[in-house]
Amino acid sequence: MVNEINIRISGQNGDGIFSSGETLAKICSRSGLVVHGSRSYQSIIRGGHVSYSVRAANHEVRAPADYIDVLIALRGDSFLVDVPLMMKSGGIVLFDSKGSRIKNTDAPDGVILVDMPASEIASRFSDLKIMMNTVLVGASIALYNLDLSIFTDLLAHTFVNKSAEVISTNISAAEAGYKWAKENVKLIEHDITFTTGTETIFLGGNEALALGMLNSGLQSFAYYPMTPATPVGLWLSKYGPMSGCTVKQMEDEINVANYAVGAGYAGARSACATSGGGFALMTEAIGFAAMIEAPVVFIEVARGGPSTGLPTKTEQGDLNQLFGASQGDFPRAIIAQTGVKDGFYLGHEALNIAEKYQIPVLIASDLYMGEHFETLEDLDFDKIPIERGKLIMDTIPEDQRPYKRYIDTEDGISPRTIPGVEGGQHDAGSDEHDEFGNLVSDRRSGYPEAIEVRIQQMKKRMKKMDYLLKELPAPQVEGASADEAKILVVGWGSTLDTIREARSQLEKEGVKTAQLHIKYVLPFHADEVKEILNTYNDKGVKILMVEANFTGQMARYIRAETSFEIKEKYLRYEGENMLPREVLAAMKEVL
Amino acid sequence: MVNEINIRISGQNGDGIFSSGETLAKICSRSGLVVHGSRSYQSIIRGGHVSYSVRAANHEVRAPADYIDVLIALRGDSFLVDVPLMMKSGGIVLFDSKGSRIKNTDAPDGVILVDMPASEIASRFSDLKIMMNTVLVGASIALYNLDLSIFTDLLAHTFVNKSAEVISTNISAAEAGYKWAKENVKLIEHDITFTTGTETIFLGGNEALALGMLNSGLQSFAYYPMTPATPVGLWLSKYGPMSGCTVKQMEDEINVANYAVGAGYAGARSACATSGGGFALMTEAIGFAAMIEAPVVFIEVARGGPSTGLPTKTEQGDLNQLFGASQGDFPRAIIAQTGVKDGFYLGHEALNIAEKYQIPVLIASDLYMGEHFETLEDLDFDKIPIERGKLIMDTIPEDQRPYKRYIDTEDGISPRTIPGVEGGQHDAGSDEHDEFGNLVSDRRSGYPEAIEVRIQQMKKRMKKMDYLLKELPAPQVEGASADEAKILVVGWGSTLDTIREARSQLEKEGVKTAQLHIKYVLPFHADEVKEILNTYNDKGVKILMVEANFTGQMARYIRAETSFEIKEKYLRYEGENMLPREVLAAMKEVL
Amino acid sequence: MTEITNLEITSKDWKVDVKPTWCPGCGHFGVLSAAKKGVIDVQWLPHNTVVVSGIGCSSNIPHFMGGYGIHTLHGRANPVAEAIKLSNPDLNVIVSGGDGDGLGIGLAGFVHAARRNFDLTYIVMDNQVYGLTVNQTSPTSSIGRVTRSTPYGNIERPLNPIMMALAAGATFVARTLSSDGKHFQEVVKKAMEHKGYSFIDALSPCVTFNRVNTKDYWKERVYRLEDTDYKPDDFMSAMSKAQEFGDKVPIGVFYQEDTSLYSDMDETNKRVKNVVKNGAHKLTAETRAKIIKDFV
Amino acid sequence: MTEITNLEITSKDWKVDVKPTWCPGCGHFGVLSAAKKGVIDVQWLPHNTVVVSGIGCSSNIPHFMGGYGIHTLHGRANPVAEAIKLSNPDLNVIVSGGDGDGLGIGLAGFVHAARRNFDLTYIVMDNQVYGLTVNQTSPTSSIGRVTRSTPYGNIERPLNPIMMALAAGATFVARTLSSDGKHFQEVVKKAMEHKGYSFIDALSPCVTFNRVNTKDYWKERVYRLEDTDYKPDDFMSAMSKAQEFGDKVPIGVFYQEDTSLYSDMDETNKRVKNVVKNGAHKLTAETRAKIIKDFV
Ligand SMILES: Cc1ncc(C[n+]2csc(CCOP(=O)(O)OP(=O)(O)O)c2C)c(N)n1
Ligand SMILES: Cc1ncc(C[n+]2csc(CCOP(=O)(O)OP(=O)(O)O)c2C)c(N)n1
Ligand code: SF4
Ligand code: SF4
Ligand SMILES: [Mg+2]
Ligand SMILES: [Mg+2]
Repeated sequence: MVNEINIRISGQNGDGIFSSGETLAKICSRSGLVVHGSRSYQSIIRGGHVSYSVRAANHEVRAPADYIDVLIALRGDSFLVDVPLMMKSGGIVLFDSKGSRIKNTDAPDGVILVDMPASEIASRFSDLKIMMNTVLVGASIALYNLDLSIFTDLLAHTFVNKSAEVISTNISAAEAGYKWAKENVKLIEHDITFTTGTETIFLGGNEALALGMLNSGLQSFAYYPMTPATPVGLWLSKYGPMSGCTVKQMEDEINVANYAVGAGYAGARSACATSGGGFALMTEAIGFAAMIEAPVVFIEVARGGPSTGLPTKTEQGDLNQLFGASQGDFPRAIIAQTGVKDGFYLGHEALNIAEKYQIPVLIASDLYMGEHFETLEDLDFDKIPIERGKLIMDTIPEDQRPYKRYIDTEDGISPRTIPGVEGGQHDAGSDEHDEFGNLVSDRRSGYPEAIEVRIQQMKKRMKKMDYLLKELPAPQVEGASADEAKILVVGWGSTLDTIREARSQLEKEGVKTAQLHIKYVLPFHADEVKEILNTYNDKGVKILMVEANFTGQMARYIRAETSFEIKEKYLRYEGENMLPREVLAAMKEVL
Repeated sequence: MVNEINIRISGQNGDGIFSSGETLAKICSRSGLVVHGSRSYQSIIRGGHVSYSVRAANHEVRAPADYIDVLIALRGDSFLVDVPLMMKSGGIVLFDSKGSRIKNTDAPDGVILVDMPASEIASRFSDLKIMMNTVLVGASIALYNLDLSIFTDLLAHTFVNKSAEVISTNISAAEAGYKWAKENVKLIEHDITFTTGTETIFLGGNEALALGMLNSGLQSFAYYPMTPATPVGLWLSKYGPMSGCTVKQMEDEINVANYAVGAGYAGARSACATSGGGFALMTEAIGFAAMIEAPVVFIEVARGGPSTGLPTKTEQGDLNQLFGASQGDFPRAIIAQTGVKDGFYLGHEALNIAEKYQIPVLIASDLYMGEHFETLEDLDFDKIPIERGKLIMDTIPEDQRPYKRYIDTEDGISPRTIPGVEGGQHDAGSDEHDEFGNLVSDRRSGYPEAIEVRIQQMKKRMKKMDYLLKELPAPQVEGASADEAKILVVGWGSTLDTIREARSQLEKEGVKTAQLHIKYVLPFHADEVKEILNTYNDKGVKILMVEANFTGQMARYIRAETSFEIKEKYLRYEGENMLPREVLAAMKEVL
Repeated sequence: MTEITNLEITSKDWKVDVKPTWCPGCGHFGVLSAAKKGVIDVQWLPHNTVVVSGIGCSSNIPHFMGGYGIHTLHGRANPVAEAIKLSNPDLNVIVSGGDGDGLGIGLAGFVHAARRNFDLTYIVMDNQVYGLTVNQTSPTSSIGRVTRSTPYGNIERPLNPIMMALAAGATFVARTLSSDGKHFQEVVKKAMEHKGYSFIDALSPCVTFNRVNTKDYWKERVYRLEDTDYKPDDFMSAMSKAQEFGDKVPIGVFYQEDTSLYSDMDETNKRVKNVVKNGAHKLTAETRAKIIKDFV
Repeated sequence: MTEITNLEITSKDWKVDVKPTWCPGCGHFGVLSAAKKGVIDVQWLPHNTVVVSGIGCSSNIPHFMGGYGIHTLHGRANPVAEAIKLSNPDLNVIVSGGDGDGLGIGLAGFVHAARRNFDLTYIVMDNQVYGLTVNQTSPTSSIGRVTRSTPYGNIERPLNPIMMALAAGATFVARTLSSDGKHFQEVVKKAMEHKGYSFIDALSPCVTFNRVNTKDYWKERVYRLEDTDYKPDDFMSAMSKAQEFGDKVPIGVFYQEDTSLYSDMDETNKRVKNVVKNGAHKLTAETRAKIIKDFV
């Protein structure tokens, strides 16, 4: 008896895998389940081998599944990739040996091979190859006894702009697949309860960020296409104009970043997004934003590096790059997205921090984080207010002119005027400047007075980091106390839920575990983290760092901030999504 | 009685300060002295206030002087900048109140003001304003009783392409200044011995790097002008062609970096240089070089940041940027230039490491390092042989075709063919690839076999770091042992000699000191450094980090590598050259 | 020049305390003074005007102009200006910088801003040299020029800025001379009045480093298109005129065309006009519902 | 086409095992096959030839060509190619990539390589779309095009690659069509034979994402300049021809000119010819002495 649905559909790029997978996911969502959807694909437009995995349950499923129970195999290569890596005894493979010309069907012992005449069934309704997917999706949901009408409703919704015939053909194909499975395959025993009526939003990590920002009054977004960050821009291209957000695809990432700084300077709530290589090109502008104290959010959705690397695979390999972006010392925030829903709120938070502190805020995400999908129950659109900080829109009184845009203050934040505000004119310069914004780099530098100005402005800018740190919540341990825990797993960003799930598997085996997860990377709660690590370490608790890069960038970061060296590390860098069972194995190895 | 010459000439940009200063420096050099020359200037072409300081002695003088003994003040602002910051009782200011229209001559007690009719004297020989400099330089060397003929020889040498009249006019002016000083000013008592006959090369830190690289068979250099790195390119533009090195000014730093990678790939010993903001634009190409395993040297001469910052001032603020350059994990070396002569040998070493390990080598320098000048006694042009590593120039045997460019080896280094080598054809791709260079990012990624390839290639590349570390010398403590020392000063890069001098001042006061200086930053001798720090710390020796940036980037780096937190820090970020007396004061504060 | 009566905005409004740091005699002074007259001619309010620049001697101009200024990174003035204009189309935006800044490191930004027809006035202060970095060749340096980067003489054929602007799709393309204040003022006024991307190649001699392309050099060669029967309404004629760059160097407006502005066509601007003035706000219930329905 | 007798280098020499990963029917196949024929027509040895590309569907071409290949970063093929050519002028260097790669992110590199007249053959595989990133507008996308980045239609006027190449100073400028194998082969051969910077705008439809500029779309519009009395020896005629890009689209050579090559004028190359072959060596005593005397 299982308590989860775990279906994957796989085949070539061009087979319509993603849309079929999404349909499966939405059927589950509309059946009242918590759903997790994830994709695997390659840097090729047609051919290759791609998949979409759906995991759904009544309980929280926020990590990729360890195994697939039902594989819809559209191509022979499904038996080379998905079956050996992801299936075990009891799993079912739905395939059409004839229609898909699949010869080799090697599978682990106990995997049930269901050779279904899907192509032949589909051909009864349409000549379109894609109809076979509909038949197979129909069959797969039959195995779980999901309600067919949810599927057919969804088809009607999907093809709402097509002819009635298209809709009815699809529905017939779905029904036929459903029927065939019910008649020919032993259904899966499960104790999942299906409900209908709730409409839960099903969104990717990237899109959740975009939605969050848009709900937080985003006014300007710029981007240049780069996997896996592109969806943020594409989503906003469509929905941004509906809510007063301009969206601009630029000619390259340098100009994206500078555009974003320009928008922030002009008074728009501004953000941009890219991945590692594009971010490399953006770095110069990040120091620029900090220097002119323009608020901007930079989203970095990392993929497999180095260089062009594995553009469609995931990695948490860009932390060093984020920390080292641009020359010199300047204030910046780095925040790692830890979940899809977290992304929605983070969108608000990042824009608020950028505007309140007038600094660049860097969001660290990754391909897994950005491109997997979850149902988002109970999104609160009013939870986080729009905060714009010390933004002056009113005319500046005569006695405050010329305006001291970079006036030194207690918290380092100077009241900001934007073009259009009368009397607030000043120069925002990337050179070092005085309180008015006038340069000290040209004829004044080296003079005693200019040296003072320099020191003042450096301190002023850096002060913001102290104030920001106080505002951010310190990380806390989840799980067992240092007295009880056998292991403390440390992670950051996208692995939050995967580690949680691995821990809960271990807990089921009777081992008490704990977890420390880093979301706010810079400024860093060094004291608190050090305290936690030392407390657990002193009690003999094993400490394991889990992250998806070769060198253990976060472990090194933590050591730099706390002196605490996490010796045991589970490091992943081959690009595939990290699975709970893999983390579990790593935990067991340490114990 | 002094044992050093310390002269500064200062005035407006456009007054010919640098060439007069250089003349002074060369007079000292040709008088058999060890010479240190340093400049101060601003981001402005005419006006402002600039200076050139010459320090010379029979002993080693490798740091900027703490004080000036003789100031040639060409402008009133010399009394606002140089006098208050750099002069003390006994110092002499040579100026011409009438000729330079200087009114305010405030100076600390005991400073001797010599109001000299330099302009009037100069006008006897020429209408050119610049002739006044010659007169004043003549006067200043008279104060030390330097040999006038060395100056006049130098003038003849300098104006070798001008008319005999130009030469004789200059010589007459020099003589007149010399004579005036002898007659009107009390000469400086010193015990410096002057010798003649030796011709010691007098070079800047940037040019020393360039000369070293050229002597090490540099074949390709690319750059885009950016202070303070430009001199490397300008020097090579002139001298490169004499020794078979192509030099290319590109349209921007992105293309400089990619050009440099292309040249390295093509089989040229290749380098490029820039400063912080330009380096930000180069970062993407650094990961590219590592991925295709092309040898390239990237020189980063840091200036005051963040952003455009203080473009003519010094800072060691780009370490984070060097370490975090480009996305993902890949092998790279970071080496900090620690002196002018060190730069000469580093030029060889960096090219050798780049070619032997087929990796990008980043040289960390800074404005002070690159733009100060020293006499280089006993340069050994044959000390370091040219090493090109596993570079294959011969036709590849049939049985090795197609060629495995990225074959996995013990040390991670694969024998490299370059275009033109028959049978060595392969694709060098920035995507992840197999041993042949064929992509695994497109149709293959995600297949079990491709996952293995990815792991193999990541490990192969990163292995080089282990081998490289073994080859590099570990840092060693200079000075007193842990049992004797009261303080251990930790520094990196350009501050080596300044710290040395501060230590020797303290030693003169009877305090035993030690120094740990970091040159090889990545890979890092973590064990050795940790051992040293702990040994000194355990014995109660105070440990002081000295570096020129706001956040203590090297201290943080050391902590990340060793867990050792250096709590006491002397951090400088206002841009002026660090002086021994300032380091001394910081040391005393800690003691 | 059109006489403007009842001037409301005067040079007093544009007064600023910062003195130019350029070398005495630098061509950029002429650009500054013409630009300052230009903003008054077109009656732009300083607080509604933004001067955007890159990095270089020329790029220091915002500090000397008055109004809002943003002195960006080397080569990045155009993308920053595009953002300012699209975020707040009510602002007047001037883009400025050097030949190195705009045609070297910033080339792509300039070309793409032009093809999009953003309503910007871009003045390239073209001195055929990298001034601030102390004398290297720039993309407009002539063949053979000896500079510190080319001790053996420049071997790269210079870019023709007028041709580049035309090929990029700029809808107003002109050249003028910094030492000809009156002509400059006329041209810059037209450029500011032009709705669309205006490009001005402003010949602005570097007295310190460029001993070839001096004030006199240009004076001997330039002639005014306005004094001929040239009409700036034909693209091919403009291209042809752009070829003249030897003994005779035409100044004036080469080309002007009326086409839709980027900010007018932008979907968001069409709906909300000005996002900065419109204010940052949460999704309305209606928009939220519209979006959500696509994701269930 | 000139008949080559006694072929020494044949397609066998250029055989390669890697199969193209492009979508069935992709225009880029035509480019590949013409380029493979081209290198044989001009008798280039694979080990003396380097194919340089950026990133994009098109930029995968080195892997399918044979010879040495370097698959660089997005937009960076030109500077890499310049370095290869200047380091070892005996190599034949082909630059390739997409319209996004070369005219978007790589624009400055292309323009400056062209103005320097490096001896490179640059083939832009122009499909008016960003293919590999799954359908966004590119700098050559036509107005109104709906892509994933422009759900409300493209509002940016496309760049004209031919005009851009001409304005940049390319000394060979041509357009051809990937589906016209013969024409492509002729053009690419001329480009390879040309001494100087050759630019080919290769119309190469994306069958997956671009439903507008299809094979048929071009077939209906193109005509061969070779079939007219057009002579590619006049710059202004070329500019004028470049304007034709509507119902009639000329293909063939627009412009060809003979000018000195960058690598021939380069001071180092003038002295030592080929730095890679010349080998890395220490300073000779003589050079060392010459240098040192400037620094004492
Ligand atoms: C990324 C970057 N690269 C290089 C520089 C150095 N730099 C400053 S100004 C300049 C050239 C200025 O030339 P131009 O734009 O023609 O202006 P001009 O000084 O001649 O007026 C350069 C190369 C920089 N600031 N940033
Ligand atoms: C710096 C950087 N930005 C973005 C990308 C993502 N990217 C890869 S290919 C591509 C566009 C390809 O379009 P084009 O050059 O026209 O080639 P096509 O695929 O159409 O043949 C982009 C934007 C990247 N690899 N690197
Ligand atoms: S260096 Fe040239 S461009 Fe710069 S301020 Fe002086 S004259 Fe003007
Ligand atoms: S997506 Fe377009 S350009 Fe890319 S391979 Fe497919 S057809 Fe060709
Ligand atoms: Mg210039
Ligand atoms: Mg394309």
